[in-house]
Amino acid sequence: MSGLSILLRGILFSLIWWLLTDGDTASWWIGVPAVALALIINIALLPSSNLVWHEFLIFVPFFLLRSLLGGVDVARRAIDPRMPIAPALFEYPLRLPAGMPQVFMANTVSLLPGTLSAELCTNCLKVHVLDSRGGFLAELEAVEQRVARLFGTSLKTF
Amino acid sequence: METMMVAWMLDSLLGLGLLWLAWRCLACPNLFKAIVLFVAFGLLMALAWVRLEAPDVALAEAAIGAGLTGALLMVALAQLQSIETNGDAAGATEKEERGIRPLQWLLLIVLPLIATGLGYIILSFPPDAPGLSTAVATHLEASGVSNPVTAVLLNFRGYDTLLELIVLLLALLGVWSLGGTVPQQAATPAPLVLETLTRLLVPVLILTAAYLLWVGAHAPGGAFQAGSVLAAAGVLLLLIGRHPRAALMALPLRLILVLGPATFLVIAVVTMLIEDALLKLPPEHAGKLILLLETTAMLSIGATLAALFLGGRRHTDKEHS
Amino acid sequence: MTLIDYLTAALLLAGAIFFFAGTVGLLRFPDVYTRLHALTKADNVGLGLMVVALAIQAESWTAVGKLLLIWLLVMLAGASVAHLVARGALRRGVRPWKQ
Amino acid sequence: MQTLYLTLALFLLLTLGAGMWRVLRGPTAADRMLAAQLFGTTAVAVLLLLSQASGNAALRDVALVFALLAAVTAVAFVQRAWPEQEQPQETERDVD
Amino acid sequence: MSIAHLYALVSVGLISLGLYALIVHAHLLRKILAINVMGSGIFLLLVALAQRTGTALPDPVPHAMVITGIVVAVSATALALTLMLKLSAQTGCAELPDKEDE
Repeated sequence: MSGLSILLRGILFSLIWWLLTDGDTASWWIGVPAVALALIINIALLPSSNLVWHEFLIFVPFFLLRSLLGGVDVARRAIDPRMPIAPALFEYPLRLPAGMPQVFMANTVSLLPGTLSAELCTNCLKVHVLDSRGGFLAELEAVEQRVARLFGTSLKTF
Repeated sequence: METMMVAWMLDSLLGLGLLWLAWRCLACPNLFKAIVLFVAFGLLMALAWVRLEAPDVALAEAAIGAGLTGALLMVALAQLQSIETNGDAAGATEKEERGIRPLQWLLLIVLPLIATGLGYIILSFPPDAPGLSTAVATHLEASGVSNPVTAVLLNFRGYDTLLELIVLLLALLGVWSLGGTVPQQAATPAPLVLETLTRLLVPVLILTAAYLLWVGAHAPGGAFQAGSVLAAAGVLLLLIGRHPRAALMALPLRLILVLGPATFLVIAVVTMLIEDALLKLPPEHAGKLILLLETTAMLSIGATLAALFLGGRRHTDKEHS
Repeated sequence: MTLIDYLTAALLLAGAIFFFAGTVGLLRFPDVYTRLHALTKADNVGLGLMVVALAIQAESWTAVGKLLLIWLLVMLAGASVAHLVARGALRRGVRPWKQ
Repeated sequence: MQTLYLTLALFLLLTLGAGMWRVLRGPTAADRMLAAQLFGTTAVAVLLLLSQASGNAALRDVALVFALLAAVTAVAFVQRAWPEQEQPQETERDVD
Repeated sequence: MSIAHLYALVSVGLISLGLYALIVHAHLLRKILAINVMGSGIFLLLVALAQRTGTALPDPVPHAMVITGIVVAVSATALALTLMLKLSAQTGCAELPDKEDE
């Protein structure tokens, strides 16, 4: 694990502490040991992953917009008296490398319009779709591309 | 005026909701359903504490009700089912009730009487009864902290907290002395998404526990809430099958378990010798002493609650014998 | 009420509508998978709108950060639990509902 | 504004009450668990509203603890308490 | 009537419900739930009555007692659940023996 990534995590935890304590400088007496402990446990638990931080700036607005649309979509279907749903189960072949990128993809998919990840196997994601008539495949491919860029990897080609 | 009315409706709905949930939880035949209803009851209780201006209590209820109680009850039900082996956890039902028995008739007559009596007494209480709040407020200056609840817990009535830590320890000793009750099925390997969730949550739980410990000195929070949050981190790790190593389970765990009560006892003895009063903290050092007491109490409470969730000592037994 | 108050009120109301829709979905949808869709997505958006609304009113930047942290945690837990429940249901042979 | 915050909190509590129907009805254990999950998220929203209405920032910490621990009961259910066999026919019975 | 009284009355209801279920139900898990409901009722009573100070701030002493009470209640529940499991492992049934059945 690289020193830079440890430093970044340390900054992240310090930021959380700063938020929690409302920026009270007197709190660092406890804050420094707490952040150190959290960091040690975090490093012990979580393997390193190479996030490309500036890609976040592109990913976050995309994700917020799509998840908002996801909420609107499902709310509309729930309230509509005819309840227009045509659910289906679908296996999506993952081209992302195993580990964090795949988990990140699975969690993201569950918040996007009409898709819900139901099982993560080796290199395949079972997705439950709310409306099998829609173009969810293109959406999944787009998300996968973005996740790949976020983690600084490329998609496998078959 | 309108605000008052909405507040009244909110409180009435909350009260009715609590009663309804308690009734369904205790009356429905399906035990799994009863547990889910009890968890929901706990969440609603936390909202009730907020409405009663008791945010310290709400924090404790949130930490324990949302995390530990539900997990404890669910795991116990699953183990019960694996003992009885004739049903599944979700469809578990009690034996058929045999109609209303004489005892129940008696209860149905006596209990409303008791309830009416209690209700009458409560309504006849004077609307204002300062209780101990003025006494606490006048001595708050000397307590070392500015959150009155923490002042009561760790200074004014520190002996209560000491005894309570010992009670926790006794409960754990009770569980341990019963030994491993059920051959626990090997925990299924946690799915990757769950592993990741736990790994992300545990550091944040640690930071939050430390924050609650710190903030308890001047705002709602403190050792009990922090300890419960810490215990939740332990429970999560246990649930994904990360049991502590046997070496950790032996001496280090025991040391952490007794750290809180032991610190309390040492300070109690010292204050007895110097001030001639049990746990009477000298005002000039009270703030630091309370922080020390709270930190050790938090560690012990967290470890005890997590160990209670783990249950009998089968893991250590295996390693030692 | 100022313009900011109106904005807050609008966002809060929108959030409440999403919570309502989530509950409607939980009650109306035919199987556990579709209900998961409704709960996870609608409640996430509902809470998000409310967090944004309250963040406008917040007294400090750290308060805004704390609100966002709460939302982020709910989002993470919601997405993970949805996946875990769907996965468990699938493994236990709960068949998805089909028209 | 205070009235609005409290009214919305009241409204959210009412939707919770409606959601309880799913706990009672089931049909599967997972459905019951879902409704409990709904309770957690909605309680966070109610707490944030009450915090704003009363001007008590400490209630945000309660909401934070809720948000952090909402998953624990669900994880206990998924990992330990979920029976190996759900009755698949139950989902179909629920359709009509 | 004030908010304090409202919640105090709710607590009376909870205590009665819990007591009734504790006596009537045979299953031990249900008895444990009943005791917990009763306990919550008593906590609610304490905190509700602590509101009646006539000042802006409620009495902190009952609050402190209830916080310790909640933590003690959960550890007592853990102990009770272990006892229940032990009993049912011995007898095959999580109920106390009934006199009528003997």
